[in-house]
Amino acid sequence: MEAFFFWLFGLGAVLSAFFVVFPPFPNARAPIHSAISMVVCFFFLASIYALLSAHLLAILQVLVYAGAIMVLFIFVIMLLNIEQDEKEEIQIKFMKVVGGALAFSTTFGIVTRLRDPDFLAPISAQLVQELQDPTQYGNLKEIGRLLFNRYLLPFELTSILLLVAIIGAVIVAKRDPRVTWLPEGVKQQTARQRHGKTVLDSSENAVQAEAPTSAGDHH
Amino acid sequence: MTIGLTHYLVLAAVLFGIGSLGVMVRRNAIVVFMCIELMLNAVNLTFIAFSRFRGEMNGHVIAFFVMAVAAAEAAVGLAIILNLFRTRKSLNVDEANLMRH
Amino acid sequence: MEITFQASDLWGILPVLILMVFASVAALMEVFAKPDTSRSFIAGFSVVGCLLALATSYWQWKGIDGAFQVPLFGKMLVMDAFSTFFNMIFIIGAMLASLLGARYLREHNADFGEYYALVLFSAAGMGLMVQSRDLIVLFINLEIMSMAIYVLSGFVRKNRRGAEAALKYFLMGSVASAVLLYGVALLYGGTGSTDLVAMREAFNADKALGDSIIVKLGMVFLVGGMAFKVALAPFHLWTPDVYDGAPSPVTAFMAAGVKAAGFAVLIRLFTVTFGYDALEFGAEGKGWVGLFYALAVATMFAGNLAAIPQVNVKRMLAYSSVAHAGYLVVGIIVGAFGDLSNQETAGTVIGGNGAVLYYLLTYAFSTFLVLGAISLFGKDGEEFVHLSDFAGMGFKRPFVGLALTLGLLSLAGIPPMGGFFAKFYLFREAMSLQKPELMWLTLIAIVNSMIALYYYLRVIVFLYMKEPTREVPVFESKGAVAVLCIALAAVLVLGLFPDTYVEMARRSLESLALR
Amino acid sequence: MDLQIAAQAEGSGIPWLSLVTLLPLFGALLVTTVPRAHEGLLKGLALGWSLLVFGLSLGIYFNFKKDSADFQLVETHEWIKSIGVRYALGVDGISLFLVMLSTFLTPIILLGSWTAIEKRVKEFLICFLVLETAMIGALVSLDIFLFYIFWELMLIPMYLLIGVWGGSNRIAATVKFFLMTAVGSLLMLVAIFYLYFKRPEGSPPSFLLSDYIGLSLTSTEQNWLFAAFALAFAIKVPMVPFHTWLPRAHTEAPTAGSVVLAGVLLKMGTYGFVRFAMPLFPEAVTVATPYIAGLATFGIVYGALLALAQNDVKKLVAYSSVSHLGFVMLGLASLSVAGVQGGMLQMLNHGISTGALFLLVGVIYERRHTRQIADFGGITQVMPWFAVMFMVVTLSSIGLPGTNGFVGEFLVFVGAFTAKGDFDLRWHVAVAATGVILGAFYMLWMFQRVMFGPLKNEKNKQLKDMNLREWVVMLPLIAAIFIMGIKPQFMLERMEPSVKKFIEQVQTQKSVAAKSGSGGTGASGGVTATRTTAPRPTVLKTTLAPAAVKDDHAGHGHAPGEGH
Repeated sequence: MEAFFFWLFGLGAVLSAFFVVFPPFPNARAPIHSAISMVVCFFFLASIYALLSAHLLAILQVLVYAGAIMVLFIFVIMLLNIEQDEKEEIQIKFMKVVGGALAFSTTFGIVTRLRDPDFLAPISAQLVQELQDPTQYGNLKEIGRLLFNRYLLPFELTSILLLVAIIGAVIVAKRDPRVTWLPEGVKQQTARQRHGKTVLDSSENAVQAEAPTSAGDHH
Repeated sequence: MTIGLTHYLVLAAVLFGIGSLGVMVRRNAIVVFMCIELMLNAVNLTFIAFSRFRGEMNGHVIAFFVMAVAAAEAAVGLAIILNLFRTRKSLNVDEANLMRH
Repeated sequence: MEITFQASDLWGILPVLILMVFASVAALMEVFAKPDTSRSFIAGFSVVGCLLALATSYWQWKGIDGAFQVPLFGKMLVMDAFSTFFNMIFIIGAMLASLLGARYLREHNADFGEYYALVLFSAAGMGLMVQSRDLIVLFINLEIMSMAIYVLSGFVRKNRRGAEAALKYFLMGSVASAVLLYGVALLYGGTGSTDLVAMREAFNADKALGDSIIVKLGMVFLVGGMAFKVALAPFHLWTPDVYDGAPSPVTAFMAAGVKAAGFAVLIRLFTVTFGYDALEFGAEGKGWVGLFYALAVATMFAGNLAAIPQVNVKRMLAYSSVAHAGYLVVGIIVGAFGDLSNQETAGTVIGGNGAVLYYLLTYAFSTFLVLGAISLFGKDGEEFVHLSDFAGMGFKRPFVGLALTLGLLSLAGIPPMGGFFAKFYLFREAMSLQKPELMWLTLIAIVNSMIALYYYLRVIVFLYMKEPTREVPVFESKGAVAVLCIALAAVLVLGLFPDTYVEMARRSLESLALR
Repeated sequence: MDLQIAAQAEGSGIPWLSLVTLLPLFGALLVTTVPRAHEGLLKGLALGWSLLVFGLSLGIYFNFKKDSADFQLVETHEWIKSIGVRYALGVDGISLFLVMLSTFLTPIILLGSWTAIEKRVKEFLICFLVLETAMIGALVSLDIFLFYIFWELMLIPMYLLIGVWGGSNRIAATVKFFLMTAVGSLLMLVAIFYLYFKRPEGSPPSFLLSDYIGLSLTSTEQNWLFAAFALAFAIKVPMVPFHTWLPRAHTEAPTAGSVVLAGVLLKMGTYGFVRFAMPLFPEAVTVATPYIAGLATFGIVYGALLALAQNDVKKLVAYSSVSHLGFVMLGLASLSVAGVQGGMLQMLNHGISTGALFLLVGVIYERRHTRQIADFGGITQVMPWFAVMFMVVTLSSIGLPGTNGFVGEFLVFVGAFTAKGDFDLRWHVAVAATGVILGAFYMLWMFQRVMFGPLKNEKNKQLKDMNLREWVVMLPLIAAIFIMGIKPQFMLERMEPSVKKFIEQVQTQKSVAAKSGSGGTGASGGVTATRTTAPRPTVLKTTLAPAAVKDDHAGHGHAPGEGH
């Protein structure tokens, strides 16, 4: 039974992962297709977590990954309205071939090593096929216990990480009235306008405004 | 046929490989980023598989942290991508050759 | 399960806590500040925070017994001389980056207080990363550090190259994180723990485990991930674009801080955890030496040869920083020939890695000297970093020119700059074992130093010997002058009176011996 | 071993060497404080400061005990304890006059380029004073690490001197100069490391030169290490295959740069041989002597021939430097008291005469902005005093008896001819003698073409003769030429003990190596030594340097004994 589900979910995951990289329809390589495949892949992975008795993580996988993160991705994709701006079919670049070959051979190497029976030999004594108490494994209570004892510090640090990420995301993405992303000519104009404005607004930037340099003269 | 640790590890390795292949081959920043997420998921699977067959749950907690990190990365990463798109109207990583003029 | 969190543990991370508090307040200050006013006061605030953290760090340093570690938070972190030493580097880096930032950001129309918050957070992440005793804590801290740096490298949004740099660094860095994490996963599978000391005990208990494929594979991935962060060849390809595109103060902070943090982690990993003798290499040394040997040679050549044709000074510096990473690996290799827990050979570990610490210290100041000077060249989101932009600057702006020159000479390893003594000390340690393979490595490193002379000199040629071809905007900045003065003094002191600092570096390493 | 030095650390209490070494650096700092606008003040300050340094260096001279072969006026302080570096300074007969030469030439050069340097005067003066510190420091360091620091420090100001104030192709020239010398010194650094770890087990870390002399090294090690040291020094000398940077550097450098390059910097190479390369690896010296002597001889002739072909006065003088330094190296290779003393003297002579030549070339270049021989002719008619000066210096450079050049060359020949080493240098002497003749030829020919003949070129007709400043610059040099030519004893007697000690170091250790049976070379050395006793330099005995000959004689007595 386990075997059947493993193969089902496993092959599904691999296939959908593959579709992330190479979407099945040659004319539809827009990121949205990759994103959909990705969501499918996450569902398969969640099922595999469930096979591994990691029930909480299976739920989190769906909620956080398939739910939150992928929605964010899809949101950005839709927001940017990215069309097929890649002409990958034609551009088979040398580096790409090398990189692909490298990734493939590395994976192949790892898989061969993993399938080697010696691979798990040194730790085989520590492995358990059957869980001692399946009801106590992988549920919210046990993980919560670990999280707030042994892993309390990393848990707190994660909050710092999220804080940094928020600050970062805000500063990167916030639309600043002072910065424009318009074509060159318009940009210069606005830059000049801004200089004029700065002189009026704040006296300390006056020196800077007195030396009008156009933003684009370097290129 | 019993499904052992090796099966899960190989599955994870294959997913990791597909992810890295995508990073190498695809040039759309968002797709590359998705492939990175795929790699992280493969890692999570490895953690959980080891954890399951060692009969302990440290790996689960670690996978939980990895998810949190992935979420943070998504926030920053997508913001960066958004910003770049607004400046350049393209997401092709190869086109980032402004610096080589 | 008992609660492992004690209030007293907070003393052990006090400098980092100070940084975090100041960072949060700096972010808040930005929110509540009046729009369209200078944010220099946040820079000042951030410098105060750094000074406070530095003082605390120094106080910790004074209080620590050399060979002593304090486990914190249920053995998730430690506080020892090693981490304190690095903490000081990071804090100084953050301070200098803040000082440089104030005027720079105004000139480039990106005067936002978040800069200081991110710099401080990133320094805090670095500090905690070096203090980590558990791989997963290390990973989270690595992410805190990286996340802040990703954003910082695209901070000047007017600069399109900055946006690209941020994206490139972000993608590459995330791949590196994933690779590193895969390594952690395999090591966790092999040993059943992510605690460095527990892992080492597992290896010691079972030699076969230490020699097994699973551990080696994990180690290779771990090294691969870290190699990305410290830009070792062949994982260095992101460096030129990112170093060039990022604002110069951030580039300096990256080169000084991230590199130091990366090497600190490598040293801690490889002296504490992988101290076992696995594969034979040259009849002695650890199994991973061969891997590092290849990395070192490849990195030195890749960096130096690629730096030669560069006409963009920041790209050149990026490649040179790759080369410096190569020299640093030499020190780690030397350390591999000893064992900290063994009285007889502990000296080798302390010597080799001590040289790395000293090198990192001088490298941090030299980079700030060079990039601090370079950061003054530019305006409105564009930095003027082509070689020809520096023509005649040695006379037009004598102090900036002098600082740039001395910084480059320090990087090139010309006495009496700190860079010379750092290299000297490193190569001395490498030669001290009198092993042919290490002598060859030293010789390769010295040949590389010769190659490097060429491209460092070329900047000086432009500074003093060419006539300017176009008008280059160079702004005045008191903060930058302060940075240059501090860095200049430090580089000279490190070159002429290195004793105290060599002793500090050695003492830091001694603290890794116990657990 | 540092006891040997520490024992001598008595003395008058005035740290003469530190003063002379570090004062120029403080002078440079002082110059930075003067505003750029006050050009006269800047120049005056630098000149006065360098005169002060020269005055203090006289203190070294007068406190120097002439009978001692050891280092004198020694100062030692702990410096970098972690690797055993000491701040150890001292002079002996070998370095004393080179230090004097540096302090003597610096004010002359500063005065000489008073008007030649028009732009960036302040930076020029700073560079120059830093350079002076580096030169003196390298000469008086007794610690290899300290020496290396000063050695490298020399490069930077020189690099800037050529690159900033030089001629049209200055950048290529200065980069080549820097890279070649720096590459050489990095190889030396490798060798220093190697030596450092060859000291006996358990000895405290040290970089003192005295701790390195007499280390037990295998022949192969000696040869390789000697090669590394010798390469660094040979590039600096420059010996022939490595000389390519010199003519370019000389022609592109401003007058001041040329003078200091010829006057002092090149001597660092030969000095390095005497102080480091040869005493450290006596066994390798035996192997290397034929090559060194051969290259030196080749350099003498090759430099002379190239000089002959030059149309540019400065280039001519530059190639003559290659030739002259060949004499120095030949003298050193002879390993006889007379030869080494001659070589030492020749270093000083070359510093004075070539320095003077470059200054004179500078004088005329300032007036005409050309250095092509073809542009001149008949200069005697408009600049008689200049011509007289030029004549004196030319003759000194050729080695006319009565001028300094003669003494040095003659001693080198005598020394090389009577060399009692393992290697017969008589053929080299014969070939080198043609170099002297060629030297006389190209110098006089150049002199004739520039000074005599009809005054054809219109532009030359308005040339003014030397002004007061130029007189003041030249007179000390002319005086030095004659003093050293007529009464060299005051130098020779101070050099002699140290030179003897140097030869002893090289020879005895060689014979020790021979005794311990580490190869046939040492043993055959003894045999050769007995063979070459025949020609006795009677002329020299009575006329020039009695001390030197006496010693030479004594040396012969010893030689057979050493072989057994």
